[in-house]
Amino acid sequence: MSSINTGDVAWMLTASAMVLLMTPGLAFFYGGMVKRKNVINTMMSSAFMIGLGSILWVLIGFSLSFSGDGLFIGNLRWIGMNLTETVDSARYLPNTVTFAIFQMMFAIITPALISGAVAERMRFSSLFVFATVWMIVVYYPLAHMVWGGGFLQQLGVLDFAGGLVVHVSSGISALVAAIWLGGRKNFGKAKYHPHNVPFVFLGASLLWFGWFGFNAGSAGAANELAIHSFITTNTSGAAAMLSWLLIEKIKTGRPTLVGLSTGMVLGLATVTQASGYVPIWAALIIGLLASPIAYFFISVVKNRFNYDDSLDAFGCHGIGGIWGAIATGLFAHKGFNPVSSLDAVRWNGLVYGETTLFLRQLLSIVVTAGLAIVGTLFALWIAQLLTGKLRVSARDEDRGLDLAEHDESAYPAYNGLD
Amino acid sequence: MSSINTGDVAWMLTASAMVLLMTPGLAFFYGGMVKRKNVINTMMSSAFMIGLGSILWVLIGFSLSFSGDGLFIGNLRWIGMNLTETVDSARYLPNTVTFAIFQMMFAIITPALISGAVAERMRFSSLFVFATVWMIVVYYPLAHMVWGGGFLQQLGVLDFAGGLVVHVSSGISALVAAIWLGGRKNFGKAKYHPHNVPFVFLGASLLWFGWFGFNAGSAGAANELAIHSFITTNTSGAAAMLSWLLIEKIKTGRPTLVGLSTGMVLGLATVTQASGYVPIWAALIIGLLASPIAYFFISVVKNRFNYDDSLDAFGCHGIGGIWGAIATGLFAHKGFNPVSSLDAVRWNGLVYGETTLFLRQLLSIVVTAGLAIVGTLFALWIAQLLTGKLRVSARDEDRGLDLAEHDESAYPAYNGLD
Amino acid sequence: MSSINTGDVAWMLTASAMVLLMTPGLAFFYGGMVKRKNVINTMMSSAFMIGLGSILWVLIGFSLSFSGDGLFIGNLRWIGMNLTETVDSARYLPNTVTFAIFQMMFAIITPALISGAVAERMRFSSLFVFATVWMIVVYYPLAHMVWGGGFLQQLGVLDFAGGLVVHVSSGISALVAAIWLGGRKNFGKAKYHPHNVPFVFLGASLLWFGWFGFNAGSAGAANELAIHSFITTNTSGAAAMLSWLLIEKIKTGRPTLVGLSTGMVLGLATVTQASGYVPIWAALIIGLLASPIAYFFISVVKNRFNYDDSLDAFGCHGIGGIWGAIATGLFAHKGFNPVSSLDAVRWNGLVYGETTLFLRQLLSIVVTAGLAIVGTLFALWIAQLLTGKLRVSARDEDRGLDLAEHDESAYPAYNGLD
Amino acid sequence: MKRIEAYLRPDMFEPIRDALKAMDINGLSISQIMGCGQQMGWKEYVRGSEVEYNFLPKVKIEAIVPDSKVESTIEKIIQVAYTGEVGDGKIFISDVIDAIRIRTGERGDAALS
Amino acid sequence: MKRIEAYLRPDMFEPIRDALKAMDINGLSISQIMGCGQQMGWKEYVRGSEVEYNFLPKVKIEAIVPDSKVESTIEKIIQVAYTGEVGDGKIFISDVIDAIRIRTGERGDAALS
Amino acid sequence: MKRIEAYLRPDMFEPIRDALKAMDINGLSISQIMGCGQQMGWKEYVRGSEVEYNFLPKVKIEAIVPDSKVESTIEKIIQVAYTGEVGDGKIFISDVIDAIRIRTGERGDAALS
Ligand SMILES: Nc1ncnc2c1ncn2[C@@H]1O[C@H](COP(=O)(O)OP(=O)(O)O)[C@@H](O)[C@H]1O
Ligand SMILES: Nc1ncnc2c1ncn2[C@@H]1O[C@H](COP(=O)(O)OP(=O)(O)O)[C@@H](O)[C@H]1O
Ligand SMILES: Nc1ncnc2c1ncn2[C@@H]1O[C@H](COP(=O)(O)OP(=O)(O)O)[C@@H](O)[C@H]1O
Repeated sequence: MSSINTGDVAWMLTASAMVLLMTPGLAFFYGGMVKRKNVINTMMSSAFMIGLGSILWVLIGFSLSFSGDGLFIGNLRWIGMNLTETVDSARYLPNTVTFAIFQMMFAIITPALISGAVAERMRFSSLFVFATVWMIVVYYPLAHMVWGGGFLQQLGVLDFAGGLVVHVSSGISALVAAIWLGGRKNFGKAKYHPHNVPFVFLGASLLWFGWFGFNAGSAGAANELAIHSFITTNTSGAAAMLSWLLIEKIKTGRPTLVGLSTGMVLGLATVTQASGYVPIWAALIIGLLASPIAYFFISVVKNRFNYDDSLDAFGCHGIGGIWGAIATGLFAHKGFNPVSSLDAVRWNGLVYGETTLFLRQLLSIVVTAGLAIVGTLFALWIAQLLTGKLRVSARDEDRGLDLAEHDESAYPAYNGLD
Repeated sequence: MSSINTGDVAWMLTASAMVLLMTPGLAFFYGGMVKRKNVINTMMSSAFMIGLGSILWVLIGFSLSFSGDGLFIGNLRWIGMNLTETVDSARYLPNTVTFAIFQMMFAIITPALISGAVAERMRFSSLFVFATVWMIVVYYPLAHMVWGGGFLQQLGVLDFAGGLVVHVSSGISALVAAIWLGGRKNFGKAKYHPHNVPFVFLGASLLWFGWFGFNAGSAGAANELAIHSFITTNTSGAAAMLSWLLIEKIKTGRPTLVGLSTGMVLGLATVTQASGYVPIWAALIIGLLASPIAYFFISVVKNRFNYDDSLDAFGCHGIGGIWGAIATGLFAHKGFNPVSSLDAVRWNGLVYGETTLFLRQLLSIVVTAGLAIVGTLFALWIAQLLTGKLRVSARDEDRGLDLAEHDESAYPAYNGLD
Repeated sequence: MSSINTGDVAWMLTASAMVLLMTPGLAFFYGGMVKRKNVINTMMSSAFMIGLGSILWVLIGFSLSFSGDGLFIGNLRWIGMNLTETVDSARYLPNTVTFAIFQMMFAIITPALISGAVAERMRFSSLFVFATVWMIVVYYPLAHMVWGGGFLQQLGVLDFAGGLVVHVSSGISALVAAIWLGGRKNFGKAKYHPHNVPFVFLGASLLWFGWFGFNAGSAGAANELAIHSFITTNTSGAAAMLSWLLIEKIKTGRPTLVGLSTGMVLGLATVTQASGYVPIWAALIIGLLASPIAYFFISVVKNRFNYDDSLDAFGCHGIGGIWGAIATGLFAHKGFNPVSSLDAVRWNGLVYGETTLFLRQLLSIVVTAGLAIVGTLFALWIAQLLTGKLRVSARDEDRGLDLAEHDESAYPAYNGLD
Repeated sequence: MKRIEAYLRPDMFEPIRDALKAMDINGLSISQIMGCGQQMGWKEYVRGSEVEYNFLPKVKIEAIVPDSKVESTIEKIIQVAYTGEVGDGKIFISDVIDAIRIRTGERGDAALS
Repeated sequence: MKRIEAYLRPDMFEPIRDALKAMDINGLSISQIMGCGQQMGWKEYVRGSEVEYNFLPKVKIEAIVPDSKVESTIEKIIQVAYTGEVGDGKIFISDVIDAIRIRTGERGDAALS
Repeated sequence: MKRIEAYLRPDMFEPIRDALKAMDINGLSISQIMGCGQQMGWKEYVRGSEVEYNFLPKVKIEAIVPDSKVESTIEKIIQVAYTGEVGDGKIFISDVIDAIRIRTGERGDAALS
């Protein structure tokens, strides 16, 4: 009989499937927000990562991220998921292949998040190349550093479910890519509005559902830690939804469904890093503050600095992730892991009077941001080299990327009769 | 190592996530049914409960519902989920926090169900206040009475997964609220039709998916009871779908997708209370009868009495729930719980010749209805007090609540070009 | 206490719920592809199977498929799920009722797949009768032969999760039905295009999510086999998505979202049969080849032979399933089941130099195809007998089946204002 | 015969339709447009950024009527659509040379009856 | 030059388009409308309650043609759209004063060719 | 007064609207149509099978203006919409007999101002 714990496996397989569903969720979240002429392109910019991310992961990604004990990156011994002989089954819970599957889903969604910043103008082939390179130079090393035994993990930096690896990294990269590409043709003049708000909400809902897998699954088992992470996740998402609604109520008197959906995603993104390490009351605070912080960036700072982060990939994931990393340094507390020997929290957070963790968390943000900036520029450069130019022509921006890049329209019947 | 059963935890976390997804499912089920100018408002009226319901629950709801041993309501010892010291881990399976998470999802969706009865006319802020008060005066006490050790539970009343607590309570409250608010502006003259039938079906499908968590999760474990509840749930939903299609085939010759979706939801709502207590053949009967009973109420009784239950929240959940409560009194049978000491069924149902249970089930309907009526009137009164008026103006009804209340349109591109 | 393994039950209940969600997924996958006037009909043609398939299964299907030890079909001892006394709990894992639930979901989706071939012209009542008969004469016998102890299983034919039972059988039946019915009115002249591409993608995404339940659930437990099947499933789906995108890039320069979605589904359908038996690298090959093979059939062979398989039910599931059956004969390898006594693989595949399995796999395709052809013709004949004619009139094809068959339009607001 | 085109609030769609049917106007076509007149548009906020809509959704109701019915039709429309607020809409009248009913081949006023 | 407007069944969209293209009508505009004529609407049932649709979806095909082509265009449309059943639709003809092709600045009949 | 109808590329929607508002054209209606002129359609591929679209999405901008403003309005539209490529669109001018502002009952040119 099998020696693995069936309950843990059941939970981890379920969680993996739930996280997979987040990428289509993101496709709807983003796809609903763009103009009708860019829906196909925007959705594909998330969706293709299910293909690319999975295959890259199986071929080299898992090995580069989680094998060996390098400080910065793994080695190639597990290439092609070839781990039958070499695998140390106790290292990754509940079992190495399960862990690889679960982690694969994270690798899929991370570059998809970036696509929100370059929507409505980047060429699909350039994005394809960009994502490939970015995975290798940013994601795999970062996953290794934080979770695979690399130097950030050794420093005691905490990232329960990917605040750094997923959100800060993609958020900062999104900002860099948005600036590098420049704004959309009429940026500043044209006003953008979503073409299909129910799709935005559908996407946000699938994201929320999947996020339970994302965060509670990061316990690696169906144990108290997973349970705890589940409730902190939900609490933060809920709090951020309410605080976003409140901001809108105060500022314009009119709470919106796009706002509600944005708040949901923000609260979830923010608590990701902290969810297994902080008490429930802290999750409440983290979520409540997530919306005002991000709202300020999206509605004030973005306009001031005038970069075109089309769908607020930086505004949500970058800002949310950074706040989450700081919040982990503030509120983390030992003891939420039922097995104290496995507890990753070595020092309590700043609010309990200890500074070590807090400072290392700050350091980790800097390291992540540095890697993301350099890696993104490199990946963009390669993409430009291989595909000629990164943006579609101004004419094609007008026609829409759906026709220009894919010869397909999202709802042909609504234009073209039936 | 953890002493909890990982399989049970895996199932309960999964079930909780599935139940969470039901609230967005409901948003689509309801949102697809309204006019295009009221989509945002209708979806938000369900969606905001994810935020409000979660936070209220963590702060006071779980404590009021499940702590202590009052006859009518719990106490405040677990306020803020502060249960570390006081918790009796054997009381709620598989573990208190998991139970709290699972139950939270029920508390979220219940007031969302009510919103269907007041759609297309109630102000969002009034609904917000209403829902807050309603939770405290209706939901938490009722959950306590039925599941938290209160007097209905002590009487031996059976409610496996919320027929009383969720469906009867929300259905009756919906009726009261609909009558109190009065009909939509052109009610009786205008004919209402859904603006997006695929959304209705999408919502119903997500509801079905989540309902497995709802009902089978109510076993509190991954055991034979959960399995049994799973199959009775599916059987009743399927039977009600078929019987609705049959009614339409007979009455108009034309089965519809809205009908199919309504039948699905009806069958599921109806069997909720009974799913862990009745044999499979009884679930078949329960489902088969659910559609004709509700169809009669929706198409005949509603017109006769002329109240405007916009999206049939009472017609589906109220009527379905009451039929489910009666059916439980008819068909419940001891022995579906593998652990006989945990079997909640103290007497068999009426069809087996015992009357005790049946009468107590009838009593429980009366108690639930009474509480729902009084509580709803109180909550509406408070809402009116705090927000001035409960309804939007007639002019705003014409413009649509999306613009009037949220300054947002669901599909701006279809009006406003791109 | 229960003697069943809670982890296995948790996983199997979850997997069952996930597979159920595939049928609505299919409704969106198909529904998005048809004209706006046929959306309701197309969605209902999948959706009604949740009702019909469940009830038939509980009444007779499970018994006919899995009871007794006939060579070709089961017996009626478990009629009405009446298995309390007779059940041998070790025969089906993790427990007989759970197994019955899981298998039910397969029985639901299989006839729904066929509906894609007859979309936009077959009458709903005819389809209803057809599906009923088809279940009895094709599905239940085939499930018994392959999984219930019938002669194909005894021969050592491998079908991990339904390549034969689900995909080959529905695909071939789809082809037969499409030819029998004849093409749509303007077939050959009119050009068909999807009315809502995001719905196609939504459907494909729900299918992917559910497919993890479908394939990894077919392990019957939360064990290494489930884990292995999970990763081969994902790998093949991802590979086929990429290879479809590549084909489009080469042929037209324009990768599409319909193409991406089609590739996803193809890769998943193809690996179904093999997922628990082949190494990861083989899954990669299986997926990579799935798209070119199917693309060739859909874009060249279909046009050559001029049959109107409206939504490529044969092109995807038939061709995909056949390639999967062959691939299983090529790449299957002993030893992926952790319990070697339960390993269904008796001989390795052709690439390892053994021919026995390969030949038996070929034989199984022939048997399945034969049964599907005969059974489909019989079921069509009965449907014609009972419902008069199988197709709507030419006039009704013009008006659209939504009005003609259901008196309901999918998006009335987009035609009929609000 | 004349073409009467009225650009109205979307919520006038049903009352106007009923009123005209009651007056025995035998044919009517309705389409959805965006319009701007003296009525201003509205503002929405997307994540705190203002989005202005200068155009409002309107319905355009179009009826080709014999000369004899022009004034009564106009009066009826005004009567139903009048609220006195900005946004009540406008009516335009123009000439139509001929009408043909495809089914019967009737031409001119006969095609309208 | 004249404007020919035909209000037809939605399924006539493709055949008419092909027929007109074949006759060398160089420009054409199509829009989706709701219409009522002698053809009645239909009823739907939502949860057992009747919902009446008095308006049917129609397409409006609009071509501005030189005077010389008016009759032949009308004939063609009738020929394709005729089924003899209620709902075949109507055609209206009205005057157009001038036409301009933006790209070239051509005016009058030249702009139509 | 005259009706000016311009059939333009969809992306001209915003610039034209702004230009006309700037010229003090007080009313405007816009609708979405499908059109074909000299500009050809495009091809899409659905699962490797070609689907031809002969019609392109266009916007139709419609303004009823007093005779005095006709030429200036046309010029403005041409100026904004001109790119010199096929597909720039066309403008048609026709007569309108009367206009009525429902709110005030004004008629004729007064209703347009
Ligand atoms: N001159 C015009 N040309 C074309 N359409 C117009 C014109 N004036 C008004 N409209 C249409 O009529 C609608 C109603 O105009 P509105 O602003 O309500 O008129 P009022 O000035 O009486 O308030 C506008 O939204 C527009 O669609
Ligand atoms: N007098 C009219 N004014 C405007 N549109 C009309 C008029 N008569 C008919 N129509 C349009 O033509 C369409 C076709 O009319 P229909 O009922 O098919 O004509 P018939 O009377 O020949 O059956 C209608 O749906 C409507 O859109
Ligand atoms: N004769 C016509 N009748 C009706 N609409 C026309 C006519 N000619 C052109 N159009 C409309 O004008 C649009 C623009 O035509 P287009 O092909 O861009 O003109 P050009 O010939 O200058 O390239 C067309 O798509 C169509 O909607």
